[in-house]
Amino acid sequence: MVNMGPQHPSTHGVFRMVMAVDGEVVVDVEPHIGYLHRGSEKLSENELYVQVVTLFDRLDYISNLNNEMVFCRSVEKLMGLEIPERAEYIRVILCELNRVASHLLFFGTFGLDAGAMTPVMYTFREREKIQSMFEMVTGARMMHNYIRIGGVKNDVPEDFHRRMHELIAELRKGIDESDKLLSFNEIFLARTKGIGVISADKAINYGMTGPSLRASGIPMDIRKDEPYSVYDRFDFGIPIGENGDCWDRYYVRVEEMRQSMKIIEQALDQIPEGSTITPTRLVLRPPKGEVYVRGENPRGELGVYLVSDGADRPYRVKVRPPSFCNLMAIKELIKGTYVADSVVILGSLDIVLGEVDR
Amino acid sequence: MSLVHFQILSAALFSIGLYGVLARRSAVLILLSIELMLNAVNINLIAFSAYTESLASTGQVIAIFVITVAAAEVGLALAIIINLFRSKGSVDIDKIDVMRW
Amino acid sequence: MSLLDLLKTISAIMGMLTVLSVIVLSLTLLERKFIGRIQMRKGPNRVGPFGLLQPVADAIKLVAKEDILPTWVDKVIYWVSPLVVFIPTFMIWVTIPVARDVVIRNLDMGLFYIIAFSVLSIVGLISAGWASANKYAIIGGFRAAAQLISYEIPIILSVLAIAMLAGSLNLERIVDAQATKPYIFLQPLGAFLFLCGGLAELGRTPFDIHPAESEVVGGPFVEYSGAHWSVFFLAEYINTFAIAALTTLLFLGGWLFPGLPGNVTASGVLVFLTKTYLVVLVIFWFRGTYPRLRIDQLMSLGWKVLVPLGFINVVVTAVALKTELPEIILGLISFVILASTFWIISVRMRTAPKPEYTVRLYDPSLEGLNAR
Amino acid sequence: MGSTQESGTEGGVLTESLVVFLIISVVCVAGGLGVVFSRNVIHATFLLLVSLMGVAGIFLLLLAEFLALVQVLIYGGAITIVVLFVIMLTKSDEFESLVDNSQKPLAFLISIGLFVVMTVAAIAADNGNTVRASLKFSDLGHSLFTDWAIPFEVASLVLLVALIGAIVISKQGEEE
Repeated sequence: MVNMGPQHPSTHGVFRMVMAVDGEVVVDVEPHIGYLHRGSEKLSENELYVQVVTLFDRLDYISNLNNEMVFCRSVEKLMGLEIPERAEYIRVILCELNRVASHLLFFGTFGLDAGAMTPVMYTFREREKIQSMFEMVTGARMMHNYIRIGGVKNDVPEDFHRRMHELIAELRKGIDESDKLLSFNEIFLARTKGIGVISADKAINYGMTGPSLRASGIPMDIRKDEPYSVYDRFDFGIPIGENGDCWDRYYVRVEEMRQSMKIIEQALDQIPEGSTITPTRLVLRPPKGEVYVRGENPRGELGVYLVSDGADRPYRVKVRPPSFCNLMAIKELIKGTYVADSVVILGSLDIVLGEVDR
Repeated sequence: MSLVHFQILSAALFSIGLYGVLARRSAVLILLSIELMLNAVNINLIAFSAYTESLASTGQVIAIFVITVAAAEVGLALAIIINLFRSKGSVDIDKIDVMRW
Repeated sequence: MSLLDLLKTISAIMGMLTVLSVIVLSLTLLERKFIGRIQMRKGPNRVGPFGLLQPVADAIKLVAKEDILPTWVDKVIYWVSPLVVFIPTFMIWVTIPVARDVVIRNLDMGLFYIIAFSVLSIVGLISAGWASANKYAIIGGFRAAAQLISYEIPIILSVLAIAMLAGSLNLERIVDAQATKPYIFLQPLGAFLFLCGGLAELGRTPFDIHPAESEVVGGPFVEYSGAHWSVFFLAEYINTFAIAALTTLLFLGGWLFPGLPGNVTASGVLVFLTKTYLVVLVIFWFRGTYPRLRIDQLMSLGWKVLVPLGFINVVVTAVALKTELPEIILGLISFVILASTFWIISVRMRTAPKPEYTVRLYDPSLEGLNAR
Repeated sequence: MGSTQESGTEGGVLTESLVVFLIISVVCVAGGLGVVFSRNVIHATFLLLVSLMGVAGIFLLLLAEFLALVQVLIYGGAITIVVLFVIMLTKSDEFESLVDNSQKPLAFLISIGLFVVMTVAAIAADNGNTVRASLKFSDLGHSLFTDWAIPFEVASLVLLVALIGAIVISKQGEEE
């Protein structure tokens, strides 16, 4: 019986697994969550709509902008609000950039889980560039509160295009470099190929979404299936894996970064001039009703179920967090593997505890 | 320092080992005591070979064989102990003195 | 043994301890700087010029740190274990020559002595793991024991082949035998086995399974802190240096270098240290680039690849010596075996279809959208 | 354990080496007593290791360097660790309170008696034999592979059989 966590370097936050081990083999595992519970959903019911956006920043603290976007879209849908095109493009660009940043973080920590200490330095260097880009645009490195109901907070700086193109070029180089360093390393392959395999059916039954599901060979991506915002105007592919093992889950994300950059480049070319926000009142009172809006987060489908009773605060906000649903498969995945594998498997699911525990 | 010193030391170690074999209950501890006795024998062997010109290599070679056999014996004995533990849930010699179970 | 001899021995041992400590300090700095460079960082650069005093600051911090004694530990074993690990690592330096006659005592059975004593430190690791009364520590201790015992065998086998070539276990004579050709040219396979086994003995990447931070959080050392942890740390780095030194002595010709006088102590020491530090850099380089193996993969690599290779190596060497094959052919055979091993491993690792196709792009325009 | 071995190699003058001998003997016997009286199995194993390292020192005093190293390698490196493995696998902590059985007094008497008998016999037979023959490492190897070649092969066969047997026995238990 080994207790891994809540404070353990490989649990990516305060996650706790109680594993029953026989020698080095894990015979049973019991995940314990809730160490980071902050009552975000309940808190939302007591905040103005514009304030709730800041709470969503703190859900999945690696992909803040994606969260903001989903919540704003849900309110906009409820109110029937039209958003300026320029704002949509800015949103898409920043969200995709955020996706790249999130996957870069995954890349590094996954390497660390497998015992390689260098990739994390490489990817953090790239991620740092993205963070400073965010800082330039939104004014904050992580908790941006940039995407607002009705658009985005402000327009992008003047030299945004030039700097974005530079950044993309640098990122391309950096990702290729890290990819070369880790992806086809024999030891890395041995550690991840065929480990933690989950079949497509099982993955669906567990409610997995995002890269973890696509690694099992199912091309489900909300950006394609149910195109929101302006995603239908871009030409991009969905990387899918074949075996549903750790390596596939890893490499799907690497490929996804490349696709995201492709989207960003197209968006930069297409972006129109114009205003960036539809003016709304500070205290929003959406009409009575309920909506469910979902968006493709770096980790999978983030769904927001919003109920309004016509007041200035939401009646109920229910979040469907991708990490939480992906984490459900952990018991199935880890049972029967080695202790060392359990770390890699947990890493390959790429969970963020802020989102799991809310 | 003469031969008799080594013999007394050897006798002491041997007696200690014997006591351990007779008085201990855990199979592992008995095994450890047997190792002590084997080493007492080795001391004697090497001491005699060192003090006797004509036996110079013989004692040492036999000691090598003793160590070999000791290693083999430990491996086998421990395998038996593990097997015993699996089937009986105990390594207490006094509990497994029945011939069949 | 007169009093003077005793004093001499003691002063030699103290001198060796000092020199080794300085070497360890230099190694820690070197490792951090080197890996920093690999990772495009600067490494320590605040304490002293270019961070040169960083190891000293680290040492002071370690000694001044509180030594935590967890409640459930077995106190005696817990305190003794670091020493059990440290003493053998220190004792093998008694017979490692740095240059001709620069050695405390040149034993005829030098190599055997080194192997026998390096095994002892395993006991220290497993007892440290057990005494810590911590599950991670126990797992780490077990891993250490299994790993270190297994990898002792390839090391012994590769050393055996060297001893057969040189006709001696005396390290000085082994170096002398390499006057015209370092053994790495005759025994590339042996050198690979030795370095591989050595890395596993040290518990360094890619074989750092017992202290694996992401799994067992430091393994046997998880509960240790302060001065006692620093003893483990010291032992690890002395061992690293010892393996590098042995690689230098056994395969790279020790203090000999073409064109330099082998009998002059100063140049000998210089050549030896240069070679050894280069090997150490290679070891650090592995750490910077490789992930970690899993314990069962490590064991199967050890028993299914390295041990048979070791036997093949010994047999090939014996046959070559008996039939008096030209040395170049021995080297070629050894190299071919090594290369084919690498080839087989890399092929087996990539039995999966070409990696480019494993993750393919899904284009929804070709198939129905919700194909599931 | 280390320093005693180092000084042991010096053994030339009788009185000094006698002192060294006494020190090592005390280590050996104390370790041995610890093995049979310790209440903790793990402690007993470590004390056995101490005792056996002392025996290695004795071998050095007897100028059998090769055997001393073999002793360190086999007992220190292999046997102790295997024993520790088994102890931890069989969770023998349950024996802390009942390590000794009812034969204790009798066993004590027998051991003391045996020790007295052997000591008396040794002293009685002592003919002041002080000729000390040292053996060269290469001579040992030579005689091992010529005069003793067949026993040597038999011994290696024994080891192999024991190895296979150990694997088979422990595998059998697993299947049940």
